[in-house]
Amino acid sequence: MTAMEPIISIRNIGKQFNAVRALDNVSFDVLPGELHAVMGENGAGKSTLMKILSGVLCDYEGELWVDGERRRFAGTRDAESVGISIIHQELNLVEQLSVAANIFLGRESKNRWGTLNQRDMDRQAADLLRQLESNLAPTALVGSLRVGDQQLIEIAKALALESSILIMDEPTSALTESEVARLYGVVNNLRKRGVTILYISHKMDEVFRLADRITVLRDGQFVKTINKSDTNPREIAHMMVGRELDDAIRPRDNQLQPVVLQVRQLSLPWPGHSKAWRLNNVNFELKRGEILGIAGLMGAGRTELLECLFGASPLPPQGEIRLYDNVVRFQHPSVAMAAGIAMVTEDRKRLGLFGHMNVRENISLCGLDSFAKLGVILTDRERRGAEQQVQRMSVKTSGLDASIHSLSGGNQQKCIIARCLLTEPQVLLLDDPTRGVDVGAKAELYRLMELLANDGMAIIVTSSELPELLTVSDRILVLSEGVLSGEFSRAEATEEKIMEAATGQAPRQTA
Amino acid sequence: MTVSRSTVKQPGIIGRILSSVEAKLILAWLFVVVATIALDPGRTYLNNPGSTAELIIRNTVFLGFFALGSAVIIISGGIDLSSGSVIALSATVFSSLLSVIDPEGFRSGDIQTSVVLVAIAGTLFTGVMVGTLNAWLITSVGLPPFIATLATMVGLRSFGRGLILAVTGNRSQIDFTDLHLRDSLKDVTSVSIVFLIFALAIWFLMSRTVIGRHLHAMGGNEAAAKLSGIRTDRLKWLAYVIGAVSASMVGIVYFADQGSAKPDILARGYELNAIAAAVIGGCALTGGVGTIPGTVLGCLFLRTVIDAVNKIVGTGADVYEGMIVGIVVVLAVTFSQRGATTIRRPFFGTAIGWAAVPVLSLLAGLSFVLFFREKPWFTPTYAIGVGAIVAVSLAARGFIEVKRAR
Amino acid sequence: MTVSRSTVKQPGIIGRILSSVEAKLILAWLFVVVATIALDPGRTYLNNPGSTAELIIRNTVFLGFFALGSAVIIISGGIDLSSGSVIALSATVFSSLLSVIDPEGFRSGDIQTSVVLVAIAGTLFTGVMVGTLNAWLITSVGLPPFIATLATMVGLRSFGRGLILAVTGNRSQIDFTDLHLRDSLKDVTSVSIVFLIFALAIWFLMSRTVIGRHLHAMGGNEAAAKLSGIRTDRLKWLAYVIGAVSASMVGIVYFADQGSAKPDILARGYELNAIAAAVIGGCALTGGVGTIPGTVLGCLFLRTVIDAVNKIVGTGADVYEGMIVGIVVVLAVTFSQRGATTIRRPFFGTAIGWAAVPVLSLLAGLSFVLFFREKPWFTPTYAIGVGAIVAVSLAARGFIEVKRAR
Amino acid sequence: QPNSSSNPSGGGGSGGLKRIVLLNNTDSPFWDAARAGIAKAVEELKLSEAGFTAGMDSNDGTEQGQIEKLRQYGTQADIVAVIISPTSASNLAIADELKKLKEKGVIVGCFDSDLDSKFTSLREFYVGTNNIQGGQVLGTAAKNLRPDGGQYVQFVGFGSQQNAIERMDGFTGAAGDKFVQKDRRLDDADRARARDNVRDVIDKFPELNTLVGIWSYNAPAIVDVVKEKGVRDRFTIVTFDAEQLAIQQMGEGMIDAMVVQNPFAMGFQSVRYSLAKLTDDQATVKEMFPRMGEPGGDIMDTGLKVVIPDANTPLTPKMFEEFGTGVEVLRYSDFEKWLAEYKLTSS
Ligand SMILES: Nc1ncnc2c1ncn2[C@@H]1O[C@H](COP(=O)(O)OP(=O)(O)OP(=O)(O)O)[C@@H](O)[C@H]1O
Ligand SMILES: Nc1ncnc2c1ncn2[C@@H]1O[C@H](COP(=O)(O)OP(=O)(O)OP(=O)(O)O)[C@@H](O)[C@H]1O
Ligand SMILES: [Mg+2]
Ligand SMILES: [Mg+2]
Repeated sequence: MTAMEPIISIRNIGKQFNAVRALDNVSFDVLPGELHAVMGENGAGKSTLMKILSGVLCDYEGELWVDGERRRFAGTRDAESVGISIIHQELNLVEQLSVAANIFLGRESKNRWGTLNQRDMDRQAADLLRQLESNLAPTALVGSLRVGDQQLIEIAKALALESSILIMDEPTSALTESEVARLYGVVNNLRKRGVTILYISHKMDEVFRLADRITVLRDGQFVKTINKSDTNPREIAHMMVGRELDDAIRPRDNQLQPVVLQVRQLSLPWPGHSKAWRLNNVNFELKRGEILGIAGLMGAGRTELLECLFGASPLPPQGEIRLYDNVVRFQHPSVAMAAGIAMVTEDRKRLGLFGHMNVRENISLCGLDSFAKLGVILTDRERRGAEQQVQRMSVKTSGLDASIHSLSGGNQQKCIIARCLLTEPQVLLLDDPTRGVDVGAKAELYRLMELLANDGMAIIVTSSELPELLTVSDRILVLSEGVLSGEFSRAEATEEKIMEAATGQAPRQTA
Repeated sequence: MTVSRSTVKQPGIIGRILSSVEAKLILAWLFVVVATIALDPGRTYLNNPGSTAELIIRNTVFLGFFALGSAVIIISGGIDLSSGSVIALSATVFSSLLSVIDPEGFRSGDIQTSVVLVAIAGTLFTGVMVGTLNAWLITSVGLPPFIATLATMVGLRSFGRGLILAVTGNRSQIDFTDLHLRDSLKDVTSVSIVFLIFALAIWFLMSRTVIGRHLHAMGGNEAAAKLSGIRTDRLKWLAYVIGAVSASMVGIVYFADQGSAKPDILARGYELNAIAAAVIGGCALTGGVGTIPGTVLGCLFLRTVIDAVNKIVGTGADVYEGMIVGIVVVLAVTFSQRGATTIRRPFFGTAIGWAAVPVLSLLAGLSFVLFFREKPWFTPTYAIGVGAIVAVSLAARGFIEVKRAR
Repeated sequence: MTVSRSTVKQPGIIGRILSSVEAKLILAWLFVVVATIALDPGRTYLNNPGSTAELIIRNTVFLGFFALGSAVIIISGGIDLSSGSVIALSATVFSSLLSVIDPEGFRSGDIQTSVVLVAIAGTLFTGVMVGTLNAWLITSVGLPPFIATLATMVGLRSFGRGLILAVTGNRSQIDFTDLHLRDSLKDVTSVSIVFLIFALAIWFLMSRTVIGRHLHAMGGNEAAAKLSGIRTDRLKWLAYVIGAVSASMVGIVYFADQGSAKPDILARGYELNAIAAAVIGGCALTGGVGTIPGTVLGCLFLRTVIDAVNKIVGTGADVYEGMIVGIVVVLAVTFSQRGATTIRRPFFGTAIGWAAVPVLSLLAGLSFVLFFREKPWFTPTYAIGVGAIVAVSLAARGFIEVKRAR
Repeated sequence: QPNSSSNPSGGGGSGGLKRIVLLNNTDSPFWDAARAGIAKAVEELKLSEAGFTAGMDSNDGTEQGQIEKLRQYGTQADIVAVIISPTSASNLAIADELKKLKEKGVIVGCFDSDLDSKFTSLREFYVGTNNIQGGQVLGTAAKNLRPDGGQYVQFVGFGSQQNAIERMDGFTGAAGDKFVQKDRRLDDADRARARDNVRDVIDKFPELNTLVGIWSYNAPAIVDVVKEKGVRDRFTIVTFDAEQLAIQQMGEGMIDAMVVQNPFAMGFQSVRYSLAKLTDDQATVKEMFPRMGEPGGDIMDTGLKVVIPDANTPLTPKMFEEFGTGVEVLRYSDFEKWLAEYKLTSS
């Protein structure tokens, strides 16, 4: 393989964002037809490099050679013309337009008179979606779709280009196992066609399953390119973070602990849909100090379940929620927080971060009342409180007054958890807390959850990664289309059993 | 391994048509017309249907031109506060060009056609330049559209005033003395035909061409549009140029219609009418959403409501017009776009809802006094009664909402 | 994952202060003052510093009240187009209350203090009700703030006009007859002191209290604020009530200052001044960003510029005021907030930039004609020269930008 | 142009000259004639040689606008005379500011529209016409054009404006009991709206037979609509002021009577008086206001013209004799000559 001419040759590329050196003198080669994984912590510069490769960023140092020719793209069109397309890490869809319109955005097909040929686009879009084993209607409005489906559209959009080089920047972060499996199929087909793929992911198993070679970046610098067969996840993680990781969580015994939260016949109506219920007759209980994982496919209703518990559901749920034996009915998240429940949302950027505020303000927001006297914020107390949280969570930041955007994804997530913890909750709801978070930060988050649980906090966590759930949970509930379809203790849970329950193939095991 | 998925219930074709903003607007419009026929003491709609229709069409068409321009800008994610000033400036430029190029003909009221064509071209080109200026302020200088067009709104009107002083030698307006030309430029039929062509062209652009698709995309998600290789800066330029040129056309027509170009007051505040018409017609100020037929219907609806107020209230209609227009805008936007959000929020069953009940009741009672205090049958008891009835019914609705939420 | 590599260069404390919007505004303000001293042929700033200062302070303070209200609303992520109408309505309500509660005293020009206090309370309560109405339209009815306050803008002015007709028996204005009361209500010193207290209170609220922090948070990311347990609906209510009450205070002061309440024309279009002042003062229309001192400085700057235009241009200043205000708004917003955006975009080195060069040059040349055409030394050659110089320098800058981008 | 040295509103500073400022209520072509009068005075009376200049500032139609402008003048040391057409005669704040100017030694006068009687001590003189009388003259014209009376509607911009109130009340009083006012239509000075108002009332009141234009742009608005609908036969049209279009339309026989003021003289005489006072020219002062000091002696009536068509009109000068010498009845062609003499296109 090494004898081949590289299809992409990255030479001494550097990129400066104001004071941030995002990339520094990075050089490596990508060979034709290979699947080349790029790994690194949050903020290591992976996306920046890919944006340079795909013509999104045009202002950089160094050289880029594609197919043996030196290239300098002036825009995404230039990159597309030499056969490079990209699936961006962030969703970049126009919610007001249809699926087909999004897939062909910027490359609309025209008919004889130069006007839009919508029928042709709908047909092609349907073909592409079929390749992805998705039965989405090309005419559906993207805004009405779930995040996972939207990610599939992003993938379809890149496939539509039929390019020879495809960059995939964390394509699976919002997908669950079954969609990921479909994506693997697509990747295999592409590779059979000889497409070169640059693949970024924080999911180690995924990388080791798909990649031929792995390049590791750290702090904007190139560390190493290595054949998959010559390495192992442990070594890669070490290269990424520069130290050993330990993500095992010791089992705890919660049998004798009191029940904190009890959910009885919880249902959430879904007006205007062919299925009347988003959640249907969900029952479970949560004990003190327990970490309860919730598994399910995309759209199974995990997010809705947490939203119901937090008083944030768009419609009020039916059924009964008991907190310490008191029936509660939260009209607003503030009531839930006052009662001792806190939630970390799955969409960090849109629903979690306050981009215009600094680290201190982002952390202290929910605990302001305890830092205030008669409604007046006592600056010292706030600062001390935020400082404490930063230390407790070991948030890495240049200071309390740093912009929240200057933090890596994992550290942003820690700030949001810190914000929740300031309300001193008894129940913590974590909706996919490790989405897009690097291995190092993930391990720290696991450690944190363990500490909190050991201190008696009850935690419900969802995740799109089964291995993660299996690692952290004392118990795992499985949701399938809004119905509880399985419950497994830590000991009995396996990936296979959970997948069976999640796809509705197994009978319900417990009530 | 595909998961059977719950889909949104697709309503039938009739249901879809009926739930469109356009259909709702047509229904609302019919309602206003019927109400006017029923309530107008002068029965003008029945006695003078022709001239009433002409009046409404004229006003709709005049508003329509620049409302369409505003709609294009709103759909593409911007906003234009400068259109009223651009109308004033364009009327000034048009009249100035006429009087400067052919001073003789202008004075004697007999302007050559070639001069008229040059002046029209010059005025439309002024529109292009203004659009370029707006787009430059937004894309290159990086001002938010609201601020950029606020600045051109105050700046261009003042520029027009200075221009007219310079052209006339310190007079504040230019009068249109060529009766023949004036009549042909302001003729309702021909202006309506031009409008129809313009509206069809814009509709075609927005709904059938790649550019229109890209304008929608940019309005919905500018970053995504950019990453899809769309040249958003040029699109913005196009949108603001369309907006300014449409206002320039209105400037020419207004000069003819009013017989004078007086930039200090011409079309003052009209930008808000245009925005209101576009929003009533279904354009979302967040961008990406809206149709051209909807905007035209929005203009028709708004102008019909204003006409209805004049017909029904009669004396002092101007005093109450604002109130009624305000209420109608709220109702139109609320109900024509209510289907859009799946979840109906309570109107009164919340803290603010309860607080609004006395405010609305007081408003209703006082409005009753204002409207009817001079009727012979009027006593304050009635007004208190009306306020009380409103209060009770809103509160009842609030209770029902609270109950339903349980 | 060490951050040391990516630490942003922290400027020293002096650098930080100098890069704040407030400091830049103070510098810009000083520049305007010095320019006025240099260019004003009457040398008013030197000859009459006291009365000039009083004039500017009065205008700044009057604008400041409702600009602060607008700033609170803008920071919390909304916008308020209704403030001008609320001023008009409040002046009407205040005068109506005075004349209805104490008709004798009002006629004879000797109103009891208790009546005045009741009338003030009633007027401020009107503000509370208007704020509630706005907040209800936005939170419960679900209208975008622009549309909701556009509706109340047209509606409330009309309501005020109806009210004054009803109270006076078909007159369109109420005159203020109590000279003594009038003098004490409009006294610059006391109004300024009230303003200072009000501004300090709002500043304290916005920057030192939990509510202020929550308002900032909501303005920046409403969905996240809600999920952080912030009662966004109530906060919006508070913001719009502050906005409306501040306008109500101005209504009282204007009634006293102008000696009459005339809702059809009082404070027409003032809402845009307030928004412009807030934006010049550093408030971002996207919400979450902005300070109270900045807004006060924005008001001072805007009013000083208007004053400077009057001083320098002299007779006929009203014609050119708009142009200069427009240009100054653009410059102020561009440069005071330029540090905020990380990437400096080219002004002229893009397609639209090049297209803007002739437009700006033409504008410059024509403005030169408009300003100086009556000077004895004026010839058209000068104007062409100015246009050419502008064109060449802008194009040069464009070339440099293109070069630099390479 | 005669006004090249006058700098009435052309921007730029005043170059060390002391300023005489005339402040109007809201800009309209009416004031263009006054500007011409000012320019004429500047030239003829050689203001700059005496160290003065004169010009007109335009207000935005609001009291607030005038108050702010007056305050602005108060700060400016080069202003020596302020002559104002108050937006509201009884407005306390305007009176306050005029008083302050007076106390500073600035010459204060009124033109076109006078202050309320309780404030007349604030100004030294008034040059203009009586708007109530103007209304009465127009009402008299209407009465004589339609001896059987009928129904009329008055059109105006803002009903709250001083001159509007006076003109409308004067008209109503003089038109007599046979006339019924059906409506007063306000258009907020928006000319598109002015036309809509006319369209509306024509459709609405089938018995309507008289249309009254109160502000200058109302005349062309009325005529445009009447022409458009072809209903000239139905209506008697009487209007105030002479915009260029209105003059043209009268020539076409579309207006039955037009009451015209003399803004040219208002501008000219205001400047003339100010200059005389400033240069201590008692003779001119005496000539202009021979009864100065007596009640009413500080008022100079610039007169009204009633313009009537050249032929086919029942109106005769005799009908207006009751108003005295201040009211001059002119045939249309004579009026045009008068305009040409002063190089005016409107009045
Ligand atoms: N537009 C920008 N402006 C300023 N700084 C930026 C910008 N984009 C990225 N950065 C910074 O550059 C660095 C690299 O970011 P990049 O997005 O490439 O990281 P990444 O490796 O993709 O991380 P992740 O795994 O979280 O996606 C980060 O410190 C980031 O804050
Ligand atoms: N059909 C839909 N219409 C509107 N919103 C939806 C729809 N489906 C999902 N959502 C919302 O989109 C968000 C993200 O959806 P996501 O794909 O995560 O599915 P989910 O329902 O949250 O299921 P899970 O969390 O189990 O994957 C959720 O907040 C959900 O409420
Ligand atoms: Mg990335
Ligand atoms: Mg989810």
